[in-house]
Amino acid sequence: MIERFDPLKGERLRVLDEDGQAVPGLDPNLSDDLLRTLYERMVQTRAADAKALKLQRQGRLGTYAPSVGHEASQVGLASAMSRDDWFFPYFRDLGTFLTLGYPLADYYHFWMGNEAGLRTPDGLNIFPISIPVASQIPQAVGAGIAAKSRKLGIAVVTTFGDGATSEGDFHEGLNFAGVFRTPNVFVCINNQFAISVPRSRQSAAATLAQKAIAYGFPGVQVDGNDVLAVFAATWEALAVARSGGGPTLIEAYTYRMGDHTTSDDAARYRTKEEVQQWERRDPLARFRLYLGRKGLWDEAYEKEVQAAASDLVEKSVAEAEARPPASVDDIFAYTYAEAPPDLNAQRDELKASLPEGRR
Amino acid sequence: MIERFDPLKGERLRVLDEDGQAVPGLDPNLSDDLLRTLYERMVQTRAADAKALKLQRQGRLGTYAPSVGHEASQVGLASAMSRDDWFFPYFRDLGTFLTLGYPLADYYHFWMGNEAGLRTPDGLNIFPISIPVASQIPQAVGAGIAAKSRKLGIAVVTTFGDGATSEGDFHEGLNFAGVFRTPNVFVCINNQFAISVPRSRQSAAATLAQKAIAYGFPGVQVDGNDVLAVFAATWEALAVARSGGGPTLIEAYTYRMGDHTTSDDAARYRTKEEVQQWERRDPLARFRLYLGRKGLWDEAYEKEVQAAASDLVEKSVAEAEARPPASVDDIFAYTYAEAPPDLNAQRDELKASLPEGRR
Amino acid sequence: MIMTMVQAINRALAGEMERDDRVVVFGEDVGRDGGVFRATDGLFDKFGPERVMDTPLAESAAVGAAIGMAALGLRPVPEIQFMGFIYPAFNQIVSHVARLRNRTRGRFTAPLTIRTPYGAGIKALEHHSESTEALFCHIPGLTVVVPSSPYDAKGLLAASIRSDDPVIFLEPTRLYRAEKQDVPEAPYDLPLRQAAVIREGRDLTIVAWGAMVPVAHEAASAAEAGGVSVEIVDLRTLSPMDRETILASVRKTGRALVLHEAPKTCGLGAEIAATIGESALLSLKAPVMRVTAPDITVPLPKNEDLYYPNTDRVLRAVRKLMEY
Amino acid sequence: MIMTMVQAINRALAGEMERDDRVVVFGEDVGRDGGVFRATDGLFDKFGPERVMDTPLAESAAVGAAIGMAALGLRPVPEIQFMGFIYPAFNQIVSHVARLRNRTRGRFTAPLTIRTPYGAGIKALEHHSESTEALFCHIPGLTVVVPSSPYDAKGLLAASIRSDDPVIFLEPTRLYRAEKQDVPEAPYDLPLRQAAVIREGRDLTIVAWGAMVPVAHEAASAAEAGGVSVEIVDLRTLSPMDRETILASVRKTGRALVLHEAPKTCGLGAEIAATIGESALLSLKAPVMRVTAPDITVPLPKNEDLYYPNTDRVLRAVRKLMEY
Ligand SMILES: Cc1ncc(C[n+]2csc(CCOP(=O)(O)OP(=O)(O)O)c2C)c(N)n1
Ligand SMILES: Cc1ncc(C[n+]2csc(CCOP(=O)(O)OP(=O)(O)O)c2C)c(N)n1
Ligand SMILES: [Mg+2]
Ligand SMILES: [Mg+2]
Repeated sequence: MIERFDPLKGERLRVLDEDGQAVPGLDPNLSDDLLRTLYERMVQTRAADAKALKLQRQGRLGTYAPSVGHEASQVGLASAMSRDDWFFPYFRDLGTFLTLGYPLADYYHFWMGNEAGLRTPDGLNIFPISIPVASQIPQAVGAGIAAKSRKLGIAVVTTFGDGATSEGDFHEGLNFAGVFRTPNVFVCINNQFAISVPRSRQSAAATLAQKAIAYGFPGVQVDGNDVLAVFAATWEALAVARSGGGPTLIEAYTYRMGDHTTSDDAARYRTKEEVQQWERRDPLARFRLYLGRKGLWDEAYEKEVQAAASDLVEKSVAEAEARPPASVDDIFAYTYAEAPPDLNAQRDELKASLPEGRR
Repeated sequence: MIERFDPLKGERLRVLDEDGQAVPGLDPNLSDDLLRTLYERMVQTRAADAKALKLQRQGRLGTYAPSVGHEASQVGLASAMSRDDWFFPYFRDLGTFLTLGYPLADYYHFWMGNEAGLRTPDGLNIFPISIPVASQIPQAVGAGIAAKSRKLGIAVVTTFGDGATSEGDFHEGLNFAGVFRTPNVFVCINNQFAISVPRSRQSAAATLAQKAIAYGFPGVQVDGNDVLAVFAATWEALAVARSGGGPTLIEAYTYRMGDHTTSDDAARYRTKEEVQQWERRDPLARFRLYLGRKGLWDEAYEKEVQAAASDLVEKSVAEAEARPPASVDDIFAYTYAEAPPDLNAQRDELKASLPEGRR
Repeated sequence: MIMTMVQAINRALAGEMERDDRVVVFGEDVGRDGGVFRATDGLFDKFGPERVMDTPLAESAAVGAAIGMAALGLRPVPEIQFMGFIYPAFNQIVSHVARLRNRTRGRFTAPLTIRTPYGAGIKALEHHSESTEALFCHIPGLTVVVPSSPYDAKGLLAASIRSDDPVIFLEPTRLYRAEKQDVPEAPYDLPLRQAAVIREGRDLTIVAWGAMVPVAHEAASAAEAGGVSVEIVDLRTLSPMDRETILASVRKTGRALVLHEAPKTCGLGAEIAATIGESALLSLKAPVMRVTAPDITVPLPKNEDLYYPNTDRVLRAVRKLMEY
Repeated sequence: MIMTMVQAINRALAGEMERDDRVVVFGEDVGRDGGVFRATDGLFDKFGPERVMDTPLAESAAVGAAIGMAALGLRPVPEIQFMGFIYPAFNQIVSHVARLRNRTRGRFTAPLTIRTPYGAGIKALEHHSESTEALFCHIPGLTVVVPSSPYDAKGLLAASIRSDDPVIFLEPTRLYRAEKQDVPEAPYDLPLRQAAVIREGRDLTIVAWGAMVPVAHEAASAAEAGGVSVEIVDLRTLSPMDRETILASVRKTGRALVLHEAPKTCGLGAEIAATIGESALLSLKAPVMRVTAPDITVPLPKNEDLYYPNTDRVLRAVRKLMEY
């Protein structure tokens, strides 16, 4: 399917039109269960995101990068993955984390300013959130090289923004992937902005998907507000990757509905009209229309889903906030496998300088 | 012309076939004078290169990266430039330097291990040789940004190898150039190897020229052993650049006839047969055939040209070797515009520790 | 005019751009957005897109491009959004910016000023609290400057931009809006390579810079109340270092404490302590003490206060030194 | 078996790859070519292209990929062709390699060994003579190792590869083929984080590592002839540093000289001098002296001998210390 959409011809893969009608021949015909799960994850993501913003305003959570608008991309790509696949995220990946089973309490815990939140639970193949833009990409490729040489039959997914495509690490990583023909799937979340810099000033390439041509493997642009399109493209790219067909670059064309982070004011660099235009393409609304057509959605179901999401969110906040703060021991213990004596001395000295309660 | 050769279709611009016959319609029809100048520069380049290798074996020159085989690419691209254009070289650029008027004595002086050789004579717009692979590319783009904003109406040329296309700096630089639509011409000297790593393991892209698609500007592959093809492509790209049309990527498809450097032994990683195949495509021999057909070449002329080249080379060696070694003052003087007192103290201390003759 | 440090920096940029039309400002979000800390606020509207350029997200290209711009006669002032994101440009800085003058024997130079916010204390995200100034001080050819007040920030930034040497100009985020000060409207510069004795004292010298200067002040006042007279040297230019001012102070007081928020090992405090040991050993009444962050990665916001030195830790060291 | 250092390194790699099939070697030209110094000679033929990988020319990707390989259970040993080309990978090293364990509270680690030839003295090209070890010593989480003999090289490299911490393994090019030594065939490791007193003496301690160790030896022998008994501490692991061994030696001799080929300011010598000043001040009969390269860029081959310390310069310093 991917091959049928040539980014050089301006073609973009879309399954659902803006009214939630599936393009004949492209609907992946997922089971009702899976469709509902997709929807529920998107709702959870939006609820958890809104909560994070609220917590930030209340001073209960630090600077935060909201995911609103990205739900279809995040949930779509993560839902296509299997449990053995690996994921190398960036910093705006709430829906991906939730879908892959990362505890929301941990996600919050990280954004509340505690390293413990980055400790992926055992059994989950999720690398920690990466803040230095694009730096996770070569790491994902290294995982792909290892997966291939160890013949694990798995794929490795990594996400990043449109801005990330300008960094050297994007290029070096994808070029390695092409040469080693690794089982990588690169998902670029093109949300039209890197903080204030619009997509058009990030690269003169007409699409980001066409950058794959530089690396000798396929690239495809998909509608990032269409969960089925993102799911379908990722699913196919994963299958190719796992079977030795090499990497794929997927550009999920979407929009950052919120500010870059809670420290940003997007009104400084973009118009209300633009935002409103994208509001009309809300990924949840569109999918709801599709579900409605299929008889899978009604008001009662919506209430149920919202309530469950709200439940999850509240429980996770409570859990995160109930955790003890990191101790001095904790901030020293993981510098080396075994701390050298000097470091232990520094730790003890620091402790001695602190009031009892803070040690 | 560039647009007529699509790298995605495997098309390569070539003016002269292997017998030195010009493809009808592509011959740039240069003046006899210019044609002879091109040839003479190529001969000089080869002679100067051979001499450097000899000096190295005699211990009179340090580790050296030979240019043999690259004469058509180097002389072709440099001959298309005008005196106001800027050049950002890499480390294998002998013919380019010679053609642009850089004193051969200085070039030798650098490779003999003295910084003074990197001091471009006033009036020449040649940045110093760059050893860290690809790092000169963003610098060239910065010059392009300045040339554009200062409306200088000039172009900026930079060269680099096939290996350089894998570095982050290649990508970041070309992407900047696309966004700022700078007057840059990027010439990739694809000589099939980065030390021992063959082109096929450097990138899975079928051509390096197609990497330009990632940056939204044209890329073209030219026969790098055909001085007229390189000249014509560079000429056109320069004209586009100077008139505000933006950057171009030129891939000069050629072969490194020598070892990577005098520390390298290419026999470890490539076959004699391969080298012999390329010997048959010698850029000088091919151009000689073309000149012969035009009645511009005969044995007498050849002798003259060789003698002149040999003259230049011997005089330049003598000049370089006659220069005094750098003094202690010299190696300290250019760290800052004005040395801080500590540094002067370090200099004086070093001098005090040295025998008279070495200060 | 009364202003914060970030405003003073903004005024310095505007002032230098007015004085000298070769000065150009660029980086991620410095244009329309005015910079994530608003340091370049208003410059885009005032000087236009050719002198205030939003760049793609690529630090190595930004610094590399600055070198090429300088070659064609501009005076580039690139911004790196946070010091934690300067590392992708490290190769350009170390292999080119620092040594261009030397490797071309003066034919080409890199009169550029790389501005970057640095340091902990604003509860920012991971990688947003770096203070690795010592790395740059180890590289010959670079000048490293850190202001500790709005007045100094304006004058030192102007001097940096006017300097013919490349400058790494580090702006302590914690002080961006911490304190206001009267700052002259007209452009002025302050000498580089000169430390300032910003508080005179008899018993002990504290050497500090950036966000540690207010901590030194607080500690000095508290110590004074306890009868210990503290002198403070604000380094201002970290490299090349004004060793004479440090040594003169320590020769007078006989005791020295270096205060920095970078990890201890191989921090700039080591160089200062070594310098004092080398040239003022016989004046020392006690070992030079270093009060620094421990040798760990900066903790995330919840625990960053455990990381950088505070007044308490300085006072403990002062007591130790006095009791030695 | 009698062998050079580069052969010992080759044997260490082969030995570890045999012992542990998770060990993989990769980098520019390490495969078919066997590395530009032949350090990986024969490994490609022996272990095949999946364990000995020629990579594209991209240092950041090589180090970044190593992190991902480690996540999937490999023990990566990337080679950076020369230390002067490690800077493009600096971001991966500082922002990720060094802190992966800490930022994931131990869930993920980076048990990788980055090998790179370093230092001046072989009349190599520009950027091929770097010795910026101090930069890495300032980064918490990294282990920095430098051997000074074939025997140590083999044992320390094996230990580095076996270590669960990331190691920057610096190989002094000047010693690659300078001296041969009897090195056991069987794999063995030497303890990291332990300096070695490689020559005992009474009057003065020289702390050195890598290519400066032979210089220290020569100077010590010459000094001995002049009646000065010199002890030499070979640091071997530069970070975390074995301060105890240094301090014990200096407490005994009362005089210390640090010898390194990196520029003086903020070099590792500063840290060592500061440490001695902090913890052995009262044992000192003279200031700690640093004999180092000056604060300039390494000159091109014609003048590199002016750069790094030689026996003469060390002896001058020894005399100064003894006469203090
Ligand atoms: C190397 C690096 N440079 C700069 C930053 C600061 N920064 C954080 S996010 C961001 C923009 C990222 O844009 P994009 O990649 O499009 O992702 P988005 O935030 O839009 O999801 C910048 C410049 C960083 N985190 N890392
Ligand atoms: C950043 C960097 N990494 C490694 C090297 C070592 N090195 C020097 S030349 C070279 C290969 C360059 O190949 P290519 O770009 O194709 O140019 P060529 O030598 O073939 O002309 C390498 C790896 C370097 N100089 N710079
Ligand atoms: Mg974006
Ligand atoms: Mg090549």
